[in-house]
Amino acid sequence: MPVRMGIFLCDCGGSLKNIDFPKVRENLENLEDIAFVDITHNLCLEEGEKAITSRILTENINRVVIAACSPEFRERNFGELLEKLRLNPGLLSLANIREQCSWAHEGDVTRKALELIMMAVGKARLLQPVERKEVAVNNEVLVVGGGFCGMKSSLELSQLGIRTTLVEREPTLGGKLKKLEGFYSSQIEAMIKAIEKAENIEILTSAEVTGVEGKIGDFKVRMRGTKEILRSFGAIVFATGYKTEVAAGDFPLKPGVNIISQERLVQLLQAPTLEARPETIGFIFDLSDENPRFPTLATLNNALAVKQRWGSEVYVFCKNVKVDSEGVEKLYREAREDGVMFLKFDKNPKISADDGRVKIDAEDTLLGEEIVLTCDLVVAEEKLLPAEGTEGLSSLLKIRTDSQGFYQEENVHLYPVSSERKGIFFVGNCRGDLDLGRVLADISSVVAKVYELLPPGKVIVEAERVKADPQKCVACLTCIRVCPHRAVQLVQVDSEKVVAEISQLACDKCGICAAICPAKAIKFEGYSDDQILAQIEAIGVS
Amino acid sequence: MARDFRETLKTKDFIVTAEAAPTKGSSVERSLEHIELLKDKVDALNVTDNQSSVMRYPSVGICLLIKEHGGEAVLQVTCRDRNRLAIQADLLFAWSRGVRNVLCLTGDSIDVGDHKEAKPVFDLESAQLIHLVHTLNSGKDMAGNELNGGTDFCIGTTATPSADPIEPQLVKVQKKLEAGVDFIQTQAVYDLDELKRFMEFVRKHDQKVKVLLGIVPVVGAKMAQYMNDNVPGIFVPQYIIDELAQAPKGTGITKGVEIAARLIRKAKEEKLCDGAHIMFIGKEERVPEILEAAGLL
Amino acid sequence: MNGEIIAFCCEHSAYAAADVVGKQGLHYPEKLRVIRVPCAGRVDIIHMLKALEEGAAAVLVLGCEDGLCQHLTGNVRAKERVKYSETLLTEVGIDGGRVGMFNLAANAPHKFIKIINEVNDRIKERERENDSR
Amino acid sequence: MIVAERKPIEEILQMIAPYKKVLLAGCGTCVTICWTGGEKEVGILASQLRLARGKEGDKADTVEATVERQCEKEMVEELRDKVDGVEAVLSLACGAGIQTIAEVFEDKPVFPAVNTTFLGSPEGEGVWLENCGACGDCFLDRTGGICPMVRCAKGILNGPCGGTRKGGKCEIDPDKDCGWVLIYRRLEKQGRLDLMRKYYPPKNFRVVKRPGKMQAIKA
Repeated sequence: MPVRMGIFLCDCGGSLKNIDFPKVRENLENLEDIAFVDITHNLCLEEGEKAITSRILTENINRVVIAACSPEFRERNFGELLEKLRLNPGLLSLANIREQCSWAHEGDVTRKALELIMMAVGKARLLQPVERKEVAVNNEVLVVGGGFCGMKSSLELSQLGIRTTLVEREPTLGGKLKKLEGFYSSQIEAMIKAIEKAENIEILTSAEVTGVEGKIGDFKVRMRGTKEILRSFGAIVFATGYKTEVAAGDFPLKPGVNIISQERLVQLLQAPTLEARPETIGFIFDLSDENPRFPTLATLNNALAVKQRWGSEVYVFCKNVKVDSEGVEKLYREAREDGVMFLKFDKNPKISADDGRVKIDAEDTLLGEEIVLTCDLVVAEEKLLPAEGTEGLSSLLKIRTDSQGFYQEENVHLYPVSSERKGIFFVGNCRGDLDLGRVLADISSVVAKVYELLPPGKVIVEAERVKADPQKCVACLTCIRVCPHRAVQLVQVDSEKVVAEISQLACDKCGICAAICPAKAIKFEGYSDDQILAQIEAIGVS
Repeated sequence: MARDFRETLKTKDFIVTAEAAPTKGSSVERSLEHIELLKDKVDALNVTDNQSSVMRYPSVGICLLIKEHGGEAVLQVTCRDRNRLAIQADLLFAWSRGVRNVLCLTGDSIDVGDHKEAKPVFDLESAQLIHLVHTLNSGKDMAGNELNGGTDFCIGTTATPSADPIEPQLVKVQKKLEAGVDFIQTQAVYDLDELKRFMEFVRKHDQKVKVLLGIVPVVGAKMAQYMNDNVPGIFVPQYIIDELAQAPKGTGITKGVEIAARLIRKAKEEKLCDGAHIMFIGKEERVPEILEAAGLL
Repeated sequence: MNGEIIAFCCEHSAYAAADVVGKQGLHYPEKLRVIRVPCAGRVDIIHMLKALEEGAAAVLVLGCEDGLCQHLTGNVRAKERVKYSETLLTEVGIDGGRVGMFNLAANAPHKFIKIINEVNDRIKERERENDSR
Repeated sequence: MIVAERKPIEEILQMIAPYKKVLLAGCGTCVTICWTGGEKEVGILASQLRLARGKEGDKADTVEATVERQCEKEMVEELRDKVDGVEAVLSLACGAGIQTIAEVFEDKPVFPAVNTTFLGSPEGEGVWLENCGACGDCFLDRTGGICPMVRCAKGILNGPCGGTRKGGKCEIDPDKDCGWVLIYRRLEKQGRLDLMRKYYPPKNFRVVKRPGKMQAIKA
């Protein structure tokens, strides 16, 4: 079908004074495949919509160029309008004559505006409709990790009516918070009960994810528990948490009977009987400058618990207590009020063995004097590290980790919970050192994202926005290797030729594959080579 | 008149050989000086074959000079520059002119030398070359033809006891031993424990073969580092580099000589091997100092 | 074409930054022509070469800041391609400085202006050099 | 697959200097896969040539075409119309493709734009590794599937040379593995080191009589 193009020029309510619209129209009207050029005043208002509608209904055009404000504002609306008028939104080409022309320059910019429109016209001539179709997706979500974060995510998803499977490596749910004394563990118990009651949450304990294939809407997940399970999920939420380790490198003495971890301390606290009540207990943190949030919370919580349970002398050696997390300030005050002593140091204290006890020799920066304390028990500083198996899982998922081995870099576009692979999410401490407030924010965020990507029912996708031409594809695997979103896979066509196929659901429309394809087999409709070159060729022609 | 090297190998307790590198060019005066200086101090002079893939006066030419001047020569033959026809022909020539000993090597890569664009031959490699010499010794050529006069070469080869990993090297050494060699001359070894381990391996497979410890004196910390980075098969341990670095300025050579002599003396005293082969390339005139310091003169 | 500057702008960063320039009533040289791309990684070598063939004075690829590409490697690949285009130009005696890659965020209109101005200044300088020759 | 590298541009410019209109012929098979001579590279080279010649005021006219396999006469035949319209052909195919196009269009000067370097396979994104020397006498059964003829810089049988670098790297390049160390490790893993301990006589270099020609059994 020959190109028949309608052009709408919007003068933004007559405010774009440095463009001579009639002159622009005059120049465009002479082009052969132009059906009409309309000057309108407010395409963003109802009158604009009416103007477009009446013209499209009567003129039988098959390309639309709109010269107006930045596509940021109306591109989507114009597309929807076209669709309503039974014109494929893929046939729309925009020229940004406001932000990037009229507003960006002083003086008359008629020539430039005309040129920007000519670029859009050049592109429009080559546009092809992009078919949209409904695809069936699996809306079930797999949540990996049965700690606070995984459980809360599952609960919130289930409340939206999304079927969820919660898989946990350990025999019971609960994770790390269950092991904290006091307030947190009671909350966790309540949560476990709620999950067990929820009808649309399936719990798999003592099970691990061993393989993930496929893509959003249909991840084939292999899990190993008492038996091998292969199931399909629409999305996967990883809430695999973290582990802590005594910061051995920073600690001069090896952990043992007298120098213990937070976890060991909790075991002692929970033990029904205690061999000998420690008279003096020292907590040390901040030896390294990392000062992670979660261990800070644990230290304060446990120092207070020790004080309340055993009534020991409790000293906390620190540089600077990070109280920016939710509830931590309160915890800190409570600890102080209950008699926990905080001693601040600048230079790392000397720690030495002293006849079965541990001597801490520190210079208190507030008092300005040296303090020597002999403790029965020292609870060592802990580092926050990625949970066991994070590395294996990340290579299994082909997802990057940051320099410390946590999932998810702080990429502004993916922040906070998305990953480079659509449908795979990371929440909570498996993506770094977060406090409870931030973890809760992650959870709301992931629930919203899952709902947005996989709403109940079918999902509409652009069937072939980015497409590998099976005739031209030589199956060199380049696109498969370079796709940052793992959206390409090899498929067989006509039961013989093997070619690359791009999943429109998993594809994030970056065009990296189209640029790198050595056979020029991948076309990104709207940003194809010829459409880009047509814009280049239109420059300076007017 | 020097003794037949094969005899020396059989009878002498601690055998000493030295390397003579041919010059680049047709003038052989310097080589002659070295021959005169060393021919009576060592049991044989061993002549390299386009060493480090740098084109030079031919090995066989210097071997003939050594013979003419009453020394005993070991002809080095590499597989890099000649195919099986050329190697056989050259060996027949050498034998006919009195060269009795041949050291079989694969040869360095063309890439490390001064004619990097040349076509590498490597029609054969060292194990196959050893077989080839045995074939000539039996009066036949490789194609099975009877020769009008064969050879009876005493055969040697090389090994790298310091290689990392060592296991693949030992597989190769075993093959060479099985092919049959009279002596092995090692690449430079600075760690005598490595030599010990190597000897254990050799003796497991061959009780008769004589093993000569390869000695490459290093005359400065920088040189040692350079050798580690650039010379194939050489691994100078850090303690030697440190020792050299601590030597006062200008005494590098003396220090290098001292370390070399120390290694030889120890190897001899503790009967770690059957002899030593000294490669003091470009400083051949200082070899007697090493011999003296090692108590071999 | 007549000495225009062509800038392939990633819609997540540079394109938005260019919009902000207009919104704030700031300015850059009129000879800039922006071509919107979904990611700097979409821009291929041939696009840059063709733009120069058509007579562009300079071709820029403007993408997200390092490590912040929405598509992870798009801006890194773009940088590599710009570098390769530079080589291809230098090989045939054309100033490789006529192609360039810059990283900026969507909220960096001043950086956007600075980049374009600097490129424009270089073009002018080159023109002067050529004139005096 | 066949791996090739583009020739230096000066060499190409010199070859086509006398011709105004040139066809750049790509090949859709091996050289496409190794990013050297597919449609994309044809486009880039054509543009580079136009820029280079345009600068000299000698505007080059380029025609671009890529066929599925340039080593097939019938497929090259598709180019006839385009070849008729140009003065010379610049082929981005491997040596086999270049010779086929030269044979099909006997009267036309045909020039190579690439150097065919080796037979290999991808090691990762954009990296290809030589792993077959097309020697005509496959040895891989004895070496755990690693070819000593090309994975070893010297192409020797019977084990490594004495030049192996620390960590099992090659004498000539610390970035490359010693082929024989790889073979050793593979065979060790499989418990088949006996294969490496065997002596292998010199290789038969007469297996393929040059020029090579193969006649498949006609069914």
